[in-house]
Amino acid sequence: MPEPLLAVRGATKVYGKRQNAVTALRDVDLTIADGAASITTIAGESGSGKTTLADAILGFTGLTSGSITYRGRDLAGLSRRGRLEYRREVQAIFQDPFGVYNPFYRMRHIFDVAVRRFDLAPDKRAAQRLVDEALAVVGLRADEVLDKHPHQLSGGQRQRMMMARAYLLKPRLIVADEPVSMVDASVRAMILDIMLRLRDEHGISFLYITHDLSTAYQIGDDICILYRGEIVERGETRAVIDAPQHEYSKLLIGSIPVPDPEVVWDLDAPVSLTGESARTP
Amino acid sequence: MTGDQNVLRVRDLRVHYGTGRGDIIAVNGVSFDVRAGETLGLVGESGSGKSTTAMALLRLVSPPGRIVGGTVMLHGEDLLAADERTLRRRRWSEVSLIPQGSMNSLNPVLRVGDQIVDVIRTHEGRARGAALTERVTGLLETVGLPPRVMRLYPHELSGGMKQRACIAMAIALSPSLIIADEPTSALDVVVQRVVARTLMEVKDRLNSSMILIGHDMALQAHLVDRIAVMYAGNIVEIGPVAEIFRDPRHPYTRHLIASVPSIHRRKPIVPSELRFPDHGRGTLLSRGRQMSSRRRPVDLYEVSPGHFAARADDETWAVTEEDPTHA
Amino acid sequence: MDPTLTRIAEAEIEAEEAGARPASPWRNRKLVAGAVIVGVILVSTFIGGLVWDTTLARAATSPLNLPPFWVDGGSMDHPLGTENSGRDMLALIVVGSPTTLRVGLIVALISMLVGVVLGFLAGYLGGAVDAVIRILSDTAMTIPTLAIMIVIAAYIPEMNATTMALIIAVFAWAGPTRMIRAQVLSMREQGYVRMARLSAVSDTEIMFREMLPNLLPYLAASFIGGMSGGILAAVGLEALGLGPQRVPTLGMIVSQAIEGSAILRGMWWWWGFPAIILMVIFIGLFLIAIGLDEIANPRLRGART
Amino acid sequence: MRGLTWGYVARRLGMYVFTLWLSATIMFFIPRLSGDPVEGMVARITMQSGHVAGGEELIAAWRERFGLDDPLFVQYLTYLRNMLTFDFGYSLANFPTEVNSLIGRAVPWTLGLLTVATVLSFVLGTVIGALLAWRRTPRLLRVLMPLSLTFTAIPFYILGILLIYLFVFTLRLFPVSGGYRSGLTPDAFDPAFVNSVIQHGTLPALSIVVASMGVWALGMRGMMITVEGEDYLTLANAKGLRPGRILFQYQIRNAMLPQVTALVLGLGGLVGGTVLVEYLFGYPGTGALLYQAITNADFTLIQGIVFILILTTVTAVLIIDLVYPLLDPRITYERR
Repeated sequence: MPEPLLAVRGATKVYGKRQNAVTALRDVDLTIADGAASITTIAGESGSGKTTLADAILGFTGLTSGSITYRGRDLAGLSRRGRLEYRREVQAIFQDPFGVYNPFYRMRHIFDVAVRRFDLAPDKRAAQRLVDEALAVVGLRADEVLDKHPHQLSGGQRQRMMMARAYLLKPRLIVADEPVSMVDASVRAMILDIMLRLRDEHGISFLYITHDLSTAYQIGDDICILYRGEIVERGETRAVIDAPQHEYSKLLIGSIPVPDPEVVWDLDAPVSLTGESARTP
Repeated sequence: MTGDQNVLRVRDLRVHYGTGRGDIIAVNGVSFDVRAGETLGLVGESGSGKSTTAMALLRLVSPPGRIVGGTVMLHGEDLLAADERTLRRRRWSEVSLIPQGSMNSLNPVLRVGDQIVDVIRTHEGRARGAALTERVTGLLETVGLPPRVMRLYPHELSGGMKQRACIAMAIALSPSLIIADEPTSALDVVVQRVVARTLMEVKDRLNSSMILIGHDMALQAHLVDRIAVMYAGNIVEIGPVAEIFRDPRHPYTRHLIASVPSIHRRKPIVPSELRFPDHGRGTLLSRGRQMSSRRRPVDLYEVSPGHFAARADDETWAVTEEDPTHA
Repeated sequence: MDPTLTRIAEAEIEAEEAGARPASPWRNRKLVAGAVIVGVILVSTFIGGLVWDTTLARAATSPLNLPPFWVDGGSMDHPLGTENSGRDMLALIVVGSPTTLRVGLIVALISMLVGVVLGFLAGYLGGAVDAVIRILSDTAMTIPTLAIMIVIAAYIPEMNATTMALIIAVFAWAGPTRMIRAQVLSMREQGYVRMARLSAVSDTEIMFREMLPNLLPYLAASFIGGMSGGILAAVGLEALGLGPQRVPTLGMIVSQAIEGSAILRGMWWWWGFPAIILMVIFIGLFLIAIGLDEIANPRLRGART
Repeated sequence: MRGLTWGYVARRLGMYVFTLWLSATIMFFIPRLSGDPVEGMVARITMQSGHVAGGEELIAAWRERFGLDDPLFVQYLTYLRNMLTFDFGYSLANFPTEVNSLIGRAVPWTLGLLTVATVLSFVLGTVIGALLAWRRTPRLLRVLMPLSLTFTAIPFYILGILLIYLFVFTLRLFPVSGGYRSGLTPDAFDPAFVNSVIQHGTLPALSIVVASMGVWALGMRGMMITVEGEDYLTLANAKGLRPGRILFQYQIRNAMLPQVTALVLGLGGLVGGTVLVEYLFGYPGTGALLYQAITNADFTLIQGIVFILILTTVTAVLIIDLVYPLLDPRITYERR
């Protein structure tokens, strides 16, 4: 049996100590196969631990227990060289298409840094060719965007630039942390389309982290539903959404409005699982 | 449309954002009515001017924005022409607001109860302590919050609770019109459904009208009676919600409906952008010529009774794959 | 308000005011006025040192208690008069002004450097390092540091301007540290820092190439704050007679004038000239500080009074 | 329990004790860093005034008095005990007067001046700052007020000199120096004495108020503008509240919070400035006493005064910090 691309085993993350301890992730297992590229969705609401999981995979935060292996090698034991390789092959795009750009620099900066740190090109011209190609994949032209400052671009352009940067590194996996939750509907379609094309034409897998099941339904292959740090249901996306088994999955899916006034949205369905309570000490 | 049924009549409302190089048109001569007891959805993407329109109704446009023209007739009285005192009296008692992002909309140093009491005292004069407490408790109960919330500070509430506290405050004076500016967009889906239910319940109970601003067509489909679609400061289509979804006329409306992903039907993703150069975002009027170079509002034609749309045979409404960039 | 439209409008305003980004700080009138004031003082004392005999700043080189030349009894030999130990006022000022400015510069430089190092350590590393630095800087901020400086200065047998500046600098780091720590803490959460880490950028490079440039307005503000704070503290020590003994500074001249009852003897030129120059320096630095503040917080700029 | 929590109080008290201990320790070690503290001090005075009468005996007396021949940690412990019990010993220059009685006489003056000046400047500055940012402020005020802020840049001490020159020397409106007219007996119920105290205190207080007011005004103005952009202010306007209510309960209450923090951080500077102003005006507070102590090389007196000054400031900061959660209900949640 071939090694999976990425394997998360028994991932547990506890913040704080003793009585203040908050468990963000509990014994999470997750595998992304190495064969054909796929889009795996991690769905959950705020506080479900989905961002913690993304951060752990990206190496921004450590796990309290459990392991993450990339093509059979544990992240914790990677050499300096191994880490650099992992960085290159596992990239990310984020929710906020504004904050990811350093306001001090022009847009070109994020490409320059990537080219330099990963030694992608022998000279400037080669680098420019790579950047041009990456921008073409997301439908942007270098002379329109590179020498602008972040605030001079639209949200859609910024989000696409972020995808171009990820693509530039020719990664195997992109962790997409809520990439469409802060953009307009039209931009959303564009981003989802790029994700599909990267999967189908360039063989890049995605770990798509979202609270929005409907976009997952549109583009996702597998799905894991995360609730209070635990995966409560997993399977093929359409199978899970069409016939959810776990109570929480049912609640979550039942809460999504359908874009059709003829369909009755059951506002009165029970909401027992999310007992809201005042945050008093 | 018969005038008597209308709670609110907006005509040719214009809002500009002033910049050093001239004005940006935020709202370009918008006209619409809100009927008694109905919910009007105002939808559009960011920069479409929907929130600015809502704030202009209350004359709350903050600099660099300013209202440059139009009338906002509330029960036959023009709010834009009203003096400060009258305006202040009409605010909240007649038109209340459920703000966008209630996270920062509550004063962090006042207890939730006191912020509700504030509007009651201001508009109805002094009230007795016990009766007042009972009334506030009742309001909180209406939106499904326990009485103790009254004595809590905003930071002690979760997002959903804060939004419900804002709803309780909005209905405190039984206004005839409630403006809800993306009231659920910051909430998780499950909480969103609960808050949406609360919103509809209180609206029905008061029999007031509501303007529900949003970008989520799916949500609008279930909550509003009529929809007005805004693009670049113009209403490009307006009509009963079922009509609009069944027979959207304007390409932008079609585009908005098409771009909502569904959990029941997997459809191909069509990345597309509309470009409307003449009224595009961030159109600048050059300095000193703001008044003379006003743009004409978009003309609407009647598709069917009560359903109006802008003419879209104009070439500029072509669907392109380009992303609109502001000049 | 519609955030997109507001942003467009703000961007337009910015473009209008500054032409391009990053906004040129020299567009701010207060900043320019302040810089010109401080610059003029620097240049004129420099020129003064070339054209005027600075040895006249030594005691008993001139007649005593002469008024300025335009007052009865004054002479062009000593245009700004002399004081009661036979020192020429113009020479004193020519020698004293740069010394005073030097004290300010040393304090500003040291406090800013220490602030950058400690602020980044605390903000970026967090944990115990942060706790220690935070507690120490909070402590240093709340005690009247002049009091402790007095104790130190009182035990230094021979004070010179540099020593005094160093003593002041020891207590001037807390403000910049606190400010930079707060900025680093908020920057650490910024998307662009995560992005840099994704590009395998090292911690030092993140600190200096990603974060530091965004701190420039704050660093400039802290430098100016350090300068005026340093000169202020120096004037305080000097007022109590704890300043440098051999080289005159502006504060020391004023202090000696007060000691010599210059006010009651009507010798206004003795305390007046150095005091005016001190005030002009402070006002210049103040204007620069306000200007920088407006650059760092564009909202203040929009609401001109 | 909202507002004050025990954890918060305990943390603040911990900081309080730590700050006092640290300052006391610094003051203990500083004189000993450069070798023999007594010789350093005497050398300085010799430099300044050329000669110290009975220098040798003085040094010997000091050594004995402070047990400078004991091991360092014994000295340190003794010192800490003395500080804890406010036992600062005898004044060296005014033997056999106790340091405590000298400070005791001076402290009420300083406290009075400092409190009056701080409260005045803080309140005035905050009000001016609020008015500067308020849309309904008359134009005239908006033009005039920034001018007064220019004084902010000028140190208390220099401003004091200008005030003396103007009001004492030129206009002869106020007495030259001291805390009250000589010949009067301090008696809080004697109108003549009270009147004289006010006359003598006006200029010192004025120089502190005028010079520090602008800081509060600028800070307040900035915060008012920041708060103006907040959503809760928009909502307050939408609620149709009266302008006064919005100004005070919504805008000022929120803008005030950073002001209070600024006050905490600025107190140390105010105390330092007050000391200088007192010295300048010959005010009978700690400032003049401190100057005297420095010129007399009065080791014990300096130590006593400085410790009391630090204690005063740190205590004031503690009090403000304990009141702060009542103003801002969020504060005790910060560390979660």
